[in-house]
Amino acid sequence: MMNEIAVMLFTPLIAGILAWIINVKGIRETIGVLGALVPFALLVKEYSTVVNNLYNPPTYQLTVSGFNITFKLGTLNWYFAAVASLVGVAMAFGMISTSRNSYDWLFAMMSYTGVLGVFLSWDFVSFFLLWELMTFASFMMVLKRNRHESLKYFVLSVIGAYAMLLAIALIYAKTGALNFDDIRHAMYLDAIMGGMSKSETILIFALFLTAFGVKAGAWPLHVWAPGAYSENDQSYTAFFSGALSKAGAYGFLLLYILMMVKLYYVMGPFHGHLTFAYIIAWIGAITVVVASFLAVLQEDIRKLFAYSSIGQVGYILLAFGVGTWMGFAGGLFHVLSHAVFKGLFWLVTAAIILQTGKTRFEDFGGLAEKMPITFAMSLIAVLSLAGIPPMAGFASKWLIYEAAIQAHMPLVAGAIFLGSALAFAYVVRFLYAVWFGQRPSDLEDVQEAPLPLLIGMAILAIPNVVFGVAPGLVTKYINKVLSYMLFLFGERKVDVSIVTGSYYKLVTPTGTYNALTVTLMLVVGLAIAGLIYIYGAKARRIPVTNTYQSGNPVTEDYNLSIRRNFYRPLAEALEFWLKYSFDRFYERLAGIAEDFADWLREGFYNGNVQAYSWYLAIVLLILALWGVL
Amino acid sequence: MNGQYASLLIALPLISAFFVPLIKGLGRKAVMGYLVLITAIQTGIAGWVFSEVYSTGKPIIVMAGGWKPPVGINLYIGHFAALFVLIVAIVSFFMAIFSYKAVTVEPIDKYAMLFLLLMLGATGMIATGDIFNLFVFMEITSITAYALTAYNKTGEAAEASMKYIVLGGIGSSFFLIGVALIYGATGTLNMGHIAQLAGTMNATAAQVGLALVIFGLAVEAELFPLNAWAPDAYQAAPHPITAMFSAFVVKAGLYAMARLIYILQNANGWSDILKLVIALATLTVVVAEFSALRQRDVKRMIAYSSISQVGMIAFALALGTQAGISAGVFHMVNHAIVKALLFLTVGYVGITLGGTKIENFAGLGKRMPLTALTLTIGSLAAVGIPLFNIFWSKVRILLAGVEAGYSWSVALILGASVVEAVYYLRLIHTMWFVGNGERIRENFAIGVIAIFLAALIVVIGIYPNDLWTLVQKAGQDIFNVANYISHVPLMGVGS
Amino acid sequence: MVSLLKRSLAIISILIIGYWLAQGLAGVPFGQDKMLVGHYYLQHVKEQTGAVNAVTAIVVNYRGFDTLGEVTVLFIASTGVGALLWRKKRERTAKTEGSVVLTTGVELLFPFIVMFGSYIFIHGHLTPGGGFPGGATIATAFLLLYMAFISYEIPHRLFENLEGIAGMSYVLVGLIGLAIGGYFLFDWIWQTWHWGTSNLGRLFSGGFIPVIYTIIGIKVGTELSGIVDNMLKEEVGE
Amino acid sequence: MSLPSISVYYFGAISLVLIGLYGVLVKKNLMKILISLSIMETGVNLLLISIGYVSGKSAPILSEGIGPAQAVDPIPQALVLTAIVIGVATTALALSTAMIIYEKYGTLNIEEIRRLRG
Amino acid sequence: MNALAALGEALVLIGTFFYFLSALGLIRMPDVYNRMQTSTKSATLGSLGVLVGTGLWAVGDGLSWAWFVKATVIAVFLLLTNPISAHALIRAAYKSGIPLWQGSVVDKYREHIEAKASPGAAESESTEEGGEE
Amino acid sequence: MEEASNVSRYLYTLIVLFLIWLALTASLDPQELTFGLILSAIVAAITYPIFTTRGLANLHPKRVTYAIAYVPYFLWAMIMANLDVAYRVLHPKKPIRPGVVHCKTVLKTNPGKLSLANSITLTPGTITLDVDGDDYFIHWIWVPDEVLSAKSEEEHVERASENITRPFEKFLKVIFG
Amino acid sequence: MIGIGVYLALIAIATLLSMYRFMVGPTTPDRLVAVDIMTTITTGLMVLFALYYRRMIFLDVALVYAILAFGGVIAFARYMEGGL
Ligand code: NA
Ligand code: NA
Repeated sequence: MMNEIAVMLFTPLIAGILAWIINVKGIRETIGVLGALVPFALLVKEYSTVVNNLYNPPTYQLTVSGFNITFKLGTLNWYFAAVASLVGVAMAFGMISTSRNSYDWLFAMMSYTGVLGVFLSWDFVSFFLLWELMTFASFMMVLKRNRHESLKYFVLSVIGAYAMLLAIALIYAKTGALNFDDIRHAMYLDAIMGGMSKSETILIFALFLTAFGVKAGAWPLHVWAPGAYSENDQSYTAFFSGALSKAGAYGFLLLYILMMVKLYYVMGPFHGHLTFAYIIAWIGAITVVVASFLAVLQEDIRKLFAYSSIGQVGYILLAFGVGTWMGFAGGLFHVLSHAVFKGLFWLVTAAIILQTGKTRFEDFGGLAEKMPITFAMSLIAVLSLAGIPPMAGFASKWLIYEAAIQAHMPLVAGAIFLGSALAFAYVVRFLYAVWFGQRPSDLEDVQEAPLPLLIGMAILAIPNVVFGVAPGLVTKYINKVLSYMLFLFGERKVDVSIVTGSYYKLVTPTGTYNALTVTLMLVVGLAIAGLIYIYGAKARRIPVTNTYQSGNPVTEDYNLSIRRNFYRPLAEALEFWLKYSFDRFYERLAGIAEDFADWLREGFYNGNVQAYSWYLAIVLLILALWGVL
Repeated sequence: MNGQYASLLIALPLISAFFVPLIKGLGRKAVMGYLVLITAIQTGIAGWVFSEVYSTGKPIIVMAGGWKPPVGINLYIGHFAALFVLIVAIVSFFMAIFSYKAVTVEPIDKYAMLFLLLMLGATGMIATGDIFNLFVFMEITSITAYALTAYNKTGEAAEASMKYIVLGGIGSSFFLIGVALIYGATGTLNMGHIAQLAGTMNATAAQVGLALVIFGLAVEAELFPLNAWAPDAYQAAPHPITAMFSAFVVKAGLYAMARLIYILQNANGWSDILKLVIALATLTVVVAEFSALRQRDVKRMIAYSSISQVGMIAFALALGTQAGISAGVFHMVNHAIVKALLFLTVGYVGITLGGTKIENFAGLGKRMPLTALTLTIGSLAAVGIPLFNIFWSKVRILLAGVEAGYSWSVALILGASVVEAVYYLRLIHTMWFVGNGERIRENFAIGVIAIFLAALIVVIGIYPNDLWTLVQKAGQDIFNVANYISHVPLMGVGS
Repeated sequence: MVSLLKRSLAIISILIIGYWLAQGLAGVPFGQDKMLVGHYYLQHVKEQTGAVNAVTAIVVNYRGFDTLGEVTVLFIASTGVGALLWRKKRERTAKTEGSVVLTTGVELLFPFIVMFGSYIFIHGHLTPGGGFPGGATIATAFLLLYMAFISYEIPHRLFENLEGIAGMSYVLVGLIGLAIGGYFLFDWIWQTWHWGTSNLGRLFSGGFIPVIYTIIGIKVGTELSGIVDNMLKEEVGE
Repeated sequence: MSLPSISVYYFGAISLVLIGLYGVLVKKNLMKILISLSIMETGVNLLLISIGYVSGKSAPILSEGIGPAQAVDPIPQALVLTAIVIGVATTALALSTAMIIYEKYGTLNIEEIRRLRG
Repeated sequence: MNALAALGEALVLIGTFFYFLSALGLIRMPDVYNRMQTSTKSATLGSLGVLVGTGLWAVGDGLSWAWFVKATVIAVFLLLTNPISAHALIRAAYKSGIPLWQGSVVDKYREHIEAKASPGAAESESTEEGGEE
Repeated sequence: MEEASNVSRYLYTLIVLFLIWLALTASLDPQELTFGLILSAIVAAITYPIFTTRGLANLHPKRVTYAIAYVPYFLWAMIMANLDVAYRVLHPKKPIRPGVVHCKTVLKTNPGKLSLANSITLTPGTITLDVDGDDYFIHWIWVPDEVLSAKSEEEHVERASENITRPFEKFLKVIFG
Repeated sequence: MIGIGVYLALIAIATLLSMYRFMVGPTTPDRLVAVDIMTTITTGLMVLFALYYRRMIFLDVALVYAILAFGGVIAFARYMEGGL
């Protein structure tokens, strides 16, 4: 049993290294896919063990550098790991088509191991180590393609890593523990005894917020994400955005598990909510709104989905921040749905870029005829993302919405609503601008996406539909996760059942969602629409360009169409807010740091030995004053 | 074999240095080969001493002249000294090989002598158990360092050496005043004896003496703002010597500082001094990292990086806890390996491509792939990337620092480490993603050393357990003063 | 203006530092007997080392390691100066010859000074002398030769070899101690051979002190002369 | 805060040290700085010697009627011998360095000897 | 206290007086050449007195004759070296271009140096002088 | 001025050095004597080539006698010189009339010239400024009228030499000549 | 016995005067002459101290000092004369 955790963890890494060393086309890809499949298969195999040993999960321990390292496969860990490996498998298939070098395989598989490791770790040493491995590998993926973006990602990651390290150090200093169980116990005791001061607790909280926030791409630490997601192999981005960024979300859950009581004792309640959770919820809400607005304004499909990803992870944070069981349930469900629909989106994007070489809206049009399967996949993704039943995305969003309403957080709920509206706005544009309308002449020869990529898409498309139609499959398992979490919070072995109902029907205290009914209605509706389309009056074909100018005269530089500057009026309306870019703020900060560095270097090490002697004299003087006074 | 034979650690480099004039007529190759041979033998002796100390678990006390301390001077080769003397010897051995390629400036016989004496000085500083003898070995080390800094005889080299001399001179003068005060207050110079008597010292004399001794050593240990000489000296010295400076010369100063701090822990004003060292060490890290950020000369950049790491070690050593010292020693070992590798590779690039400016490193991944790879491993390790050795010691230092209540220092150090990550990344990027060039045949011996060091970095990074166990013993050696005193065979003197 | 400010700051600083040092020194009052190990030396120096001069006994015997280091320091200086001032071709810098008064005076004084230098280092265990002042005295003799004659140069190879051999001899004497007595720098002449025990206070006593001082004297003499030689030469074109 | 009462020897020694330090801090000429360093060293040596002095006692050479009870502390004297030699060595090396600097820079003004900086 | 000691002490007194005189000359004389004239001689004789006097005094006080011998050795050394250093110093002063005191009446050395510096010119100059006579 | 044999020169140096040793140690302890002899032998071997040219001939009884006799003569001159100094220094008007005069010597050997120069330096009002071959240039604190009034160079040299070098030369000629 | 005070006083005055000349100069040879005189006086002083402490061994120190001082003065003189 124990070895299986190790095998599951390190197979991708070893496969990546082998692929890198062997580097023969075909073998490389085979090894990679096998390496991606093994953890998934093992996780599937372990499912029953995990579920049956809810309160005594499989554990794996070893000692490194005097630290005891623990891996655990609780229901929570299994859930995240399973989602990650599902996306990992899809990524591997996608990469067969999109990536043609061993470098990518090495680091993609390395980050796969890192992500799995983060989810399975049950102590801060292995957690941090694998966190760093994951960061490093993903950084290498960005570095290969864009230096500037990689630097941004690198710096923010390093800041996050060091913030986490400091937080871990503080916890270790106060509790002497690095194992999650030990920390949990110690923090629980500490909450009662009050050993750790208020400021220290808040500092730890803030540090973790920074560390996890960076990885999750939470506002205002999101600035690395658009570049890193878009300047990458898009198959890998499916994993990056779909699985890797979940590590940040997972970190927030960890925060609850490790120190909820302590944080509550220290920070207290705020209008009936946990203050610390409220902060998380708001970070999530702001992230949703900001990222969704920015996504709407993008002209590049990669950028669009990058911002969209940020916004969707914001939903998860928001859900976790609600701090109720319902919130957790919604957040956890959204982890899955976001992974599958955003993963799918990125694979679709990968296919589009692979086949057309273009990334900007203005260069697309009418691809639905050329890449029908890809189009179908993207339709599923669009529906899911936009939160249209009966896709997985709807189920999770619905749960989150319910949670926010239940928790009496109308503003947060408003953010969800606004986010959904904006999401609708940008996916509609994507749907139309890319797939419909006039096809630019240079896209006439576009072929359907290659098979491996299509397989990858299918791997992600199927759960979108299955878990959309039968969300109960997920919620049933999520109940087990919540039970485990409850056990972790309070050592109580009680089966939690937050979302009830059947496989096709979700029942919460405030509402019911019957996916089956909705599906049936949708099928009927689509059938009617199809009949109308086929037998209805033929519409006159008009050019899609120059049809929409928002009341402005048409000029060369004020030329709006669905393919170009479609949402420019919105941008103009938001002009005041867009001036404040954290991206630019950080760049300026970096500039100031560099200027400071030069000033310090030139000023202190000024080359004059007499000045240097003065430094010595000043230290002596300080010593003297210290002694004299 | 009799433990007294550990005195060969001192005797061998000395007699070998004195022998050089007699073989200088045989030419450059002979002298360089001789240098390699002697450092190899020294490594052997150090290895024997190391295994002796670690297998018996007891320090070797070398009593010069057969006099028991405090009447005679003793060497105290405990767990720390045994470990570090070995490191000194190994690094010297590697750098002797490197010198064969790297040092062409005449007079080579003088270079060999100074090289051996630099090794001797650091060995003595680490091994000695007498505070004035420490001063002597410190001067041997620093005067050799002055000479070697200026060895290239360029204006810059002389300038760097001059700065080193002036600052080192002030430092050693005040150190000696401190020694005089401590001697005046205790009547003895033996460290164990001083530790015994520290509590009975006159309070003001102890306070001033302690402060001055630490001040003097802090100059050698490159603590801000007493380290202004260091970047110049590192930059100007011949490449192998720079590696030695960073790998063990500064470590000897750090160790001496730590040793004296704990020896005098019963002295008046002790905790104040500790706080001051912590403050200076933190500033050292911050200032050095920022100074390295926009540095165009890679050798100088790594020099600043070295200073910052040294600041981190000083921070750990001054925490006043067992955990801190063990972490500090751990970092000393790791840093020695990493900086030896970095200066070796950077120096090799310098002599092969005509300089150590960042421009020289463009396209290095294509021109000298092995050098570039090992340099990359060293850089990643220096940044503290997990699975490389420095990560573990850095984590240990941070844990110990926060545990000792210096969270803000740790936060500052971490903040500065972000800067470090950036400039190393720039270097790595330049090597692999900027520029192009002809493939150059890389030197075999240097390649082997570089690979060995890089492998060591990775092996320790992946499996740090054994080293950690080892350095904990070494840390114990510094921290547990009662134990130290009990091992020094002090004879009763006085009425 | 800046200079004035700098001076004032310097003065204020050194006054404060001085005050602090004085405070510390007040803790070890002048003229008081602060000896601990010192008493031991004074009481046992004669029987344990055969030296009358306690300082010498400490320098060479009790704290021999320091002296070995001290010899090394001077060796480093000589080597370092040699390394730094090394040029392909060098000549003496002096342009005018000394008058006959100086040259003849130096010629006559030279043997006397060498003799006296030897006297100093050989009597180290009996008088305040020793290898270092003795060597310095001998080096002064060579310095005078340099001063008087513009083309004088020491025999370089001989001196360098002598320097090396002397240094090696010192270490060898120490190693013989290690072999015979089990300790590095062990005074085997006095403690194992008991040579000169009846001569306490006379020349042939003091164990290995006169031997080591002779070595040091030769070493210091050649080293300082070498330093002088290096300093008084400049590079000349080929 | 009262003025510490120290002997004139200590005072002289400290004064030399401080004069040396002053010189290093204000003199622009490298040679003067090196001389200042030497003055400092001299002061330190004097201080060392003074530490070992015992009122009314003689040099620790146990001849001419001086016994162990009549001698001053021999240790500082032994130390000073070493310290002096170290000082000489440092000075010799410093002078060589200064010679190279003068040769390469054509000046001994330390404000102009700063090619290495930053 | 015996005669020898008394003699010695007297010599010491005389010696120190000459020390004083030597330093006084150093102050009162107008230029470096004349300062050397007065101070060298007095300092040497003063040393002679102090050293030999001390030796005698010691012997008179019951210390060994070695005192006298050693003191005399030092005295002889000074007697030999002081004029040499005085000579070296005055030559250095002259060669480094320090002019004679304005009241000086003759400078044969300058003529000698100039004649040596340009042998031809010296030749013609001397013949010219000869011609005048 | 003929050079003596090496043996003679060596022996002479050895003897002088041993005498110096005796003076330095001021002891007749056999240990000192033994070592002194060995040391003298070694140092003499190194230094005799520059120490002497005439070797044992220096020890000719006549020379030794003159040398011994020269001591009181010279000491007397020196005491006179100092009284002269005392007069000039203490006199309120500082009676000086300095100048550099030119003398010649009959001495041929270097040791002779050295002794003469030193003797001049230590005696009344004169310091040897430079020696060039046979020419002595003397700084004189009170140049007498007779020298100043000399008509020719030869006369100047003659009168100056009469005053300055001659008194010593009669001894030194024998001792070093 | 007149007492050591008188000699010391005379020597002290002499040293101070020489020191004055050393400080004032005005030329470098002036200072050198002052140094020369001071070293000579110091040698005598050392011998006097030897007698005061009744330690003959100090006479050796005086001679070493005299030799080193002579070497130093000659070196400076030759330096003034036109370089070493
Ligand atoms: Na004189
Ligand atoms: Na003199």
